[in-house]
Amino acid sequence: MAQASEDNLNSTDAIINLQDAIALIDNYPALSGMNFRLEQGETVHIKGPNGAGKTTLLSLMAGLLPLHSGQGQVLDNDLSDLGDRRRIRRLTGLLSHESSLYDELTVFGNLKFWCSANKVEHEIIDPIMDRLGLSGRLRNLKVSSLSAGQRRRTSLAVIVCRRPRLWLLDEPYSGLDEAGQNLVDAFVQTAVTFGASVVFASHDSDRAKKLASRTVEMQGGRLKTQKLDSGSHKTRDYIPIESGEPLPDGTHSKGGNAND
Amino acid sequence: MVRIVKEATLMIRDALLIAKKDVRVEISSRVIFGQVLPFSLLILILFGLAISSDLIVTGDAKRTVLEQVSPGLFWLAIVFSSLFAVNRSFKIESDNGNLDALRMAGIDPAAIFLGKALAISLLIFILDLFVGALAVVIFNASIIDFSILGVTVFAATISISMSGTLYAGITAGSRSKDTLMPLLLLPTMAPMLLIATRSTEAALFSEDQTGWGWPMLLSVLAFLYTGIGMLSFGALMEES
Amino acid sequence: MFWIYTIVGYSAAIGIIGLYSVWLIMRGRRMTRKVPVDKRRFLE
Amino acid sequence: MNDLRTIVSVADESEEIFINTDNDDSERSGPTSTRSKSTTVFGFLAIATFVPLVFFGLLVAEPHSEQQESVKLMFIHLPSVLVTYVSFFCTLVCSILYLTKKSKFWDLLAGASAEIGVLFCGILLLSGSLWGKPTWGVYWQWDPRLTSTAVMFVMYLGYLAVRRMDIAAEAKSRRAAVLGIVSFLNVLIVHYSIDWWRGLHQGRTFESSEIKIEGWYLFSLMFGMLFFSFVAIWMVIHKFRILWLEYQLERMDLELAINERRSEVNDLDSSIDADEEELLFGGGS
Repeated sequence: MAQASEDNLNSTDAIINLQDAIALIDNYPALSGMNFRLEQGETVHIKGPNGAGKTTLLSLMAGLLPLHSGQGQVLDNDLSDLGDRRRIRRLTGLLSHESSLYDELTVFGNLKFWCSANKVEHEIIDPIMDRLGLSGRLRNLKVSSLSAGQRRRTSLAVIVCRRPRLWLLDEPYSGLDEAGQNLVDAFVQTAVTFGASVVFASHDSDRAKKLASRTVEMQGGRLKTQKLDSGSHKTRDYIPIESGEPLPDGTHSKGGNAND
Repeated sequence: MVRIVKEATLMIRDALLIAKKDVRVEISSRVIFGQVLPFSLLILILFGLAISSDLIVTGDAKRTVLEQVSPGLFWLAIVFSSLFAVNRSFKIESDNGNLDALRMAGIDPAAIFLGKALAISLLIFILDLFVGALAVVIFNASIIDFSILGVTVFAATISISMSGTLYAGITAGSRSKDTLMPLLLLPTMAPMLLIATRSTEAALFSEDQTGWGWPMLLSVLAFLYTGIGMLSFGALMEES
Repeated sequence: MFWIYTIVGYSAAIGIIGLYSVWLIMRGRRMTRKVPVDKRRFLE
Repeated sequence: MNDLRTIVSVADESEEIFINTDNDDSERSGPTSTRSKSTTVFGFLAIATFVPLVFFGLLVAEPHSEQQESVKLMFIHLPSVLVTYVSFFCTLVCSILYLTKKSKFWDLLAGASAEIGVLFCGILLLSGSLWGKPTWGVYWQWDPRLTSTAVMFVMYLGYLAVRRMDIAAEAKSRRAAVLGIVSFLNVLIVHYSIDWWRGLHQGRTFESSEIKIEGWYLFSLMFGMLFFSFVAIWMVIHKFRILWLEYQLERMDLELAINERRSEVNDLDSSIDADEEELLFGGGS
């Protein structure tokens, strides 16, 4: 790990560097050789069709998944090392499609628990709840009785409380109303000015385009290197260059099972 | 050295945090007390229906069959209920992907294990009290030695919940966990059931001259499973 | 009449061992055919 | 890649027996079964010890004064005890080695020996209760050994079920390894707790009817031990190879899946043409 991180520091200040990363979800190669680089302070929008591997990519970068093969560094930590992955998790905020909330606890109870679990002072909770419109009536309501959008905002509040260096947001706008979506944008932009970097996956292209400094398109578990003509449905005739390309020998697919 | 102490206190702090949270979830949802407790009381009553209440003579004492086997029935009821308690405890973590969130928070797997197991222990301990009270009433049992009974109930509850949490960790994330977990857990609980039953018999009938032997053995098991669980939970929780 | 138990025991044991062995051989053959030649050499 | 190298190096060191499949088949076509020189030898040895086991055990050995013919069950009962415990102990050792060395070799060997252990545990229980009926008058005694064996049987059935669990392969191997260790500990706990329980109340069942193992008994028992050991070794090697082939197949499938995944094209056509309109929304005939 030490060596990898030194190389990293010397060469660039990349926050994330993935090379030919393959990651499995229940033995299925959800990521099939992903290359990705994220510089400090960037806001990158990941787009792609359903099942392109966006969620897996975010989990991998959060340190929750092991690499099956390939290389990856996140925040100067190596993804193929378990101890490093644990460090990555603490520095990263992942807003996944699941709420990560306890349905039976109140909004405030959930925030209090997650702040304690993340070793964050409780003073931060109230201002964040205010800011996300969770104070007042909602504060002492059970999460199970919240609407999808309110839940989403509570999950977001947990991420904000953690003050992560790297924000990983999976469909941050889903279920949110116009105001909520604007709020997400505002949080992301402010976090970036305070030195955070952001990767988010979204199908809301218009909104994402405004927020993101760069857009990356995924397909089949890796980068879609060549862009299709927009608005064309005739993708059936289109064969991407990669598909005919043989696997580079012994690099990804023959890599045995992932041992750390 | 200082680092180890620091990590240990942090671990215990996290464990207590998780345990407190689980208890709070239970207070708010009342699944254990609203559903599992009535279930275990019902098991006792069904045992009463299924087993004859003829008088039998053991040694110089004359008891009903039901009274004679009441310690075993009590612990059977607790063992079955504990399956539900363990299941419930892990369901609240898996429902919304909270286990991943706990890992994201950098909580030591040993702390997750200890926290879940402590909360389950507390809940099963309260089940013990209610089920035990009903057993005393309907099986007409009389307690002779309260201290042995107390230690027995405490140690048995700890070992049941520790082993339960360990096996829930082994099957976590699998779609077949609801059926697989009891298959793994019940044979493991066989010695606990046996020892706890003997020990309770000693407290109830005090014919057994072993006295403190059984509760001590049970305490050893409780420590053993706590240790195994804390050591192995890291391997079980990672990248499931 | 005790020999009945012996005969039943022996035939059961031998039956179980025999059936399992046959199953192992059959399955081994089937699996070996499924795997390309260069991967058939075990642990190579 | 690394993993593979570890497997080979580990294999080179200790487990020569598992690797060499120098069949009669030509080099080009490769082996067509999991047979090899070593398994042929073990198979031959098994048959060679089976014949004297049946001959001496069933025909030559004289019936016991009390138990008569049923005493001859001993020649399959005691060997299956040995094989069962050795298999489960092997699972324990392999599980520990898997957790330390992280090589798939040990994981597969643990799985293979556990399955053979369960098989012989079944034979053990069966022959035990068949022996029990004429000896004790009942098929089942609540004897510590019987009870703990039954619990052990179920416990390792659970272990095998965990090995078939539907989670990520590596996590599954790791959990199976933990379970392989804990299960063996449990066997000890179950055994000693029941032993102590019965020990306090009554003498051991087996000691009441002492059988002197000597002469033809000893001779037959020796062949029983040899036969069961050779068969078990033969089975473990074959089972291991099957598991190994399954593992190879899994990896090939994964390679294929990665290739397929890479060539995935987003070809969802979002326009609905006239034919489809009729098919999807046309309603009745």
